[in-house]
Amino acid sequence: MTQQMTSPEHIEYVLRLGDNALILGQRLSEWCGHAPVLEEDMALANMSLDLIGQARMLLTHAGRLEGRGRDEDQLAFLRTEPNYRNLTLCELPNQDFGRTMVRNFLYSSFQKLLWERLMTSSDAELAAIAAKSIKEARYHAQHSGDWVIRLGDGTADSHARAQGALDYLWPYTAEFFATTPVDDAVAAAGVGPVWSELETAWEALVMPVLAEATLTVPARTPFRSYGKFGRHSEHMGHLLAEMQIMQRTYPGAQW
Amino acid sequence: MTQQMTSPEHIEYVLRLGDNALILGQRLSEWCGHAPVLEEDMALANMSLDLIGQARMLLTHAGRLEGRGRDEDQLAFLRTEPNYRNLTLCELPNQDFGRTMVRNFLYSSFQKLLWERLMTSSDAELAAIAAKSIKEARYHAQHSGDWVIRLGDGTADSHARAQGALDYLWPYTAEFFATTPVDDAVAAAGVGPVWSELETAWEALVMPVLAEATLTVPARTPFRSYGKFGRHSEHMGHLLAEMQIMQRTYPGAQW
Amino acid sequence: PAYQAEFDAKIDAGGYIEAKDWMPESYRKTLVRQISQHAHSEIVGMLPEGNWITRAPTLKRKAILLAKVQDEGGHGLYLYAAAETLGVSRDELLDALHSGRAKYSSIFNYPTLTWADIGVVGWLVDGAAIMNQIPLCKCSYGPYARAMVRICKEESFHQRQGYDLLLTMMKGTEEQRDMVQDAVNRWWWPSIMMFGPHDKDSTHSAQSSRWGIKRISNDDLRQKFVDATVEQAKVLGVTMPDPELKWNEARGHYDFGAIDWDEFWNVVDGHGQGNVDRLAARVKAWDDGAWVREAALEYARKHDARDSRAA
Amino acid sequence: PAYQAEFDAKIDAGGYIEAKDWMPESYRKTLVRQISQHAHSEIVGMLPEGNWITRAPTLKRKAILLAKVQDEGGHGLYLYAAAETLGVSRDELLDALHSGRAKYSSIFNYPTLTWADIGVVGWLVDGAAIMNQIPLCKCSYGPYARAMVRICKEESFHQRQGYDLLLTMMKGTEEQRDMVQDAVNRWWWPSIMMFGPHDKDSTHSAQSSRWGIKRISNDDLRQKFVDATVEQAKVLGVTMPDPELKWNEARGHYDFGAIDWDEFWNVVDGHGQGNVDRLAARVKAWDDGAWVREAALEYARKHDARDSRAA
Repeated sequence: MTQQMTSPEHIEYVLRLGDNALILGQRLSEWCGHAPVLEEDMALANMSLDLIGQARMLLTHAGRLEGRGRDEDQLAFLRTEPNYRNLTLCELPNQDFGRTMVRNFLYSSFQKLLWERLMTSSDAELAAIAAKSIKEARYHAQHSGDWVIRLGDGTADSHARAQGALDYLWPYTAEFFATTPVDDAVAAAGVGPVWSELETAWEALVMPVLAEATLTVPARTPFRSYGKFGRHSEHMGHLLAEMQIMQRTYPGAQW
Repeated sequence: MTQQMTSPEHIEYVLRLGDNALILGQRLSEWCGHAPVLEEDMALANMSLDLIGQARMLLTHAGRLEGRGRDEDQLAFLRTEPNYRNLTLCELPNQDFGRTMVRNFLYSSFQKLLWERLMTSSDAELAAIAAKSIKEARYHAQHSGDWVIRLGDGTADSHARAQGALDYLWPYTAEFFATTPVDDAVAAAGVGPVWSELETAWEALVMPVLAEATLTVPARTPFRSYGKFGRHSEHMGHLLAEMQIMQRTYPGAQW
Repeated sequence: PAYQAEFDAKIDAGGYIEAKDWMPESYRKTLVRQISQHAHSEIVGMLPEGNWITRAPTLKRKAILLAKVQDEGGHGLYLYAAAETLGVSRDELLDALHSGRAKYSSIFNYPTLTWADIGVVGWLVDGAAIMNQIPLCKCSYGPYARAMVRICKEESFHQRQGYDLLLTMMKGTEEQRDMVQDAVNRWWWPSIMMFGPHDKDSTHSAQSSRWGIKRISNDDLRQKFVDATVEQAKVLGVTMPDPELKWNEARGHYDFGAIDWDEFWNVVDGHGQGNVDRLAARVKAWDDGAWVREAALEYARKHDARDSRAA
Repeated sequence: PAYQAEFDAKIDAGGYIEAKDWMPESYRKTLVRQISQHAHSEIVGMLPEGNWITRAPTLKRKAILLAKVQDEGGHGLYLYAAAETLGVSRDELLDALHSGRAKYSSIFNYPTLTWADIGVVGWLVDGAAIMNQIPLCKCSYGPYARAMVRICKEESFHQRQGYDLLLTMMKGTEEQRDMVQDAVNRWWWPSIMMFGPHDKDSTHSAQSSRWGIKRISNDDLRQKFVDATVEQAKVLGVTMPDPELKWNEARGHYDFGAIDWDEFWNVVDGHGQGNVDRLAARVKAWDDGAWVREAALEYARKHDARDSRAA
């Protein structure tokens, strides 16, 4: 299993990808049975399922790269908060359907670019995961983008809610592109792109949709979030308490 | 420590008292920083604190009666759901301030009667706890009763909310008075009253206040809840996940 | 009357009535009631299982549960679509649900208290549902029959997954086995009540049977379910909470104890706070989503308008 | 002018100005701003600590934390009452907070991420607050000074409890010690920023000092805090995240590294999502509670009316 290219940075990079999928998948699963229309109940469950599926592959792969015998569930359920490497954006509460869709759009647009690049990863397993995941990311970006447009260019109320969601979430997207030595090392090994390189392409994807949605893109502020560095928001602990409780309560049990 | 009178029923009876205080105390603590006025932020924190204080004494006592070396924290944080013996009413979500106050009123009126009777318990420790706790229960009943009246006899909106809260909560009060062999055994040993005996006195306490609040008392239905028998509502598991997470994650650590 | 004769003949020949065909008003009404009740059950049924998605103990089980709940949403969709062929809109049907006029299967008012409940719901509740539904795959109304074929296929997959979950737990620790037994104790009686009142107390059966909407009697289906399930319980290593349950050699069936119909009717009549909570959750989802539905309509209206101006 | 002279004389003699006394408008305004900002800080400050009440690891710690957060509410009450003696209502002040016009201490915009944060907030944040507040116990405005006496007493109790929590954790497992160190790393710099800009960059200090509202300079208080806290850190066994921190024999003080004032102003100016979340939580509590406040007013109105009719 590609042992020759394994480095701590490589492992962390894969974990970060896995944690994004895991944590956003967890959030989306909270919608189950509570969406505005039945079709969206199914779409949200479906997207959650795609992300949990990605998380399973990625965490399994990270565990193998790590070589300490941790499987997908040990990684998903038995780490403490600072060891999760997901983007802060993924852990924020769903709030309403508008915020959920704007987040999905901002995130899956980014993910689409990432998987595209990762399809040519020197890590063959990661490349295979990317080839599968890119189709899902495309669908997520399409689905959420359609909603961003409908909500932004819908009623006055939906416009205000969509704009509020964008204002709230936008500052967290700076974290996508924050530079880190992990990315440099991984890029040097041909494993994956430096995320900061994707900023222009990402803006080229999201700006036209936000414009069509008649939404105003907020100015960048100095605010920075640090989830991918292991420093999360106050929301993360509550999410983990719920997600981890079974594995924490029954250590070692098989389910 | 009153070893001669200890029986499984005695232990369960004390646990039930402790769990009521623990679980309602936990619920009330969720209000912290979110109440309608600052005075109520403080009152809710204060009532939560009283209940957590009662829980500490009662669970410590239950642990001693049990004689298996479990302290208040092991009992509070390391049991599984069916081993908690609180009334279902205590674990229901707070919902709005109205439901929180109606619940506090229904519960603390009952608690007042219970502590009165327990002051003469043959279990000297329990009698001492009752002597301290009755003052708190009186204050809780007074405070929440005042709010029930103000909300019930306030605006049309507040009346509707208070009535909705009463309609929702009332069916759960039947559980207060459900008969159980535990009570019979405990009463026979002079430890405490059979709870079903308190129904008339409880109604005499709550009915005049509900009438003054211009609220309509719902008819009794065949619905029964079973929290005190260890069968809880769907809400309990979520409450426990949050409450237990630290002890579950760091077993054996000192804090 | 000519229409009626044609309809009767088609029914008697075991043929399918289609949406465009003439049908008696009472047939239409009965079908709308039955199909919508079934649809409502699917979407309310997402709630007790949804309650455990965020706490599923492994990622694999989380994925399986998500997929299952998603399937239930899908069943709701097919069934609302089948009901719509009879001239009622999904919104009207949902309004009847939200206002409490329409019923759904009261089994979903029971709470899911532990992870084992997820397995037991799959095994017993889906198991009973399949038993009820298989005959409907051949029911006289075409759109309903076709929806049921698809649903039954998925339900039996869910049942096997539930059973597999329980098998895994039964091979685990004593705590896990106790959890399974406790869940079986809570769900067994409600499951066998899913077949409805005894035949002698059942109101709709004769007419429904004539129409091929209800081909096998409540008691026969219940017996079939008990017979099949008790054998599965043995393999699993759990016991049903019924001391009177035992094989009757003469009948060639399992005998079982008397059903507590008071409990059944209490739950059906909504004297359960489960009913209040489930309905409140559905109503809240619907109300919270109103602005989204309005936005979608308004967007479509605006863009249709623009498109026609452009044309 | 006669009033002004009398006021100045009282200030110079170290006496107290009371609510009924004449005072310059700018004195009144400065006090309202300072007291209300302090009051807002107390109630916003309930949120980061409130975040951990439901997850406190022991019942004893849960009770201590509840009592502490309750005390903070109490401080808010004393302070709003002190501000009210200057002719503004609590509702006006809260409106200024909710609309974003009024400030509160930006330290409370930082998240509490682990249980160790609860200890570190007590030790460092309350410690810095006390250092800032002790001089105010002798400030020239009587109602404010008296509120501060009571507050300082309780704050130093909280600080000791926070320190005790950390001592317990430092005696625990390596994981617990790491948690404490991580919390110290995150809170150290924000804590020393609590003393505000350097004296040379501070705008209000001269006038405030003349009025006895601000008796010791930002930099002096900060130095005092650093000197005291570094010694406590040694006992605890944690290190501050500042490589330049070291004892300066000549000065008789600890030297420390340069403060990142960009970070400070970003947080003060609300370029932190912490600010957005905290304010949203307060506004939501206030809006959700509107019906309760209205009900209480309406009840009082009705019953006053009834009482006067009866009289």
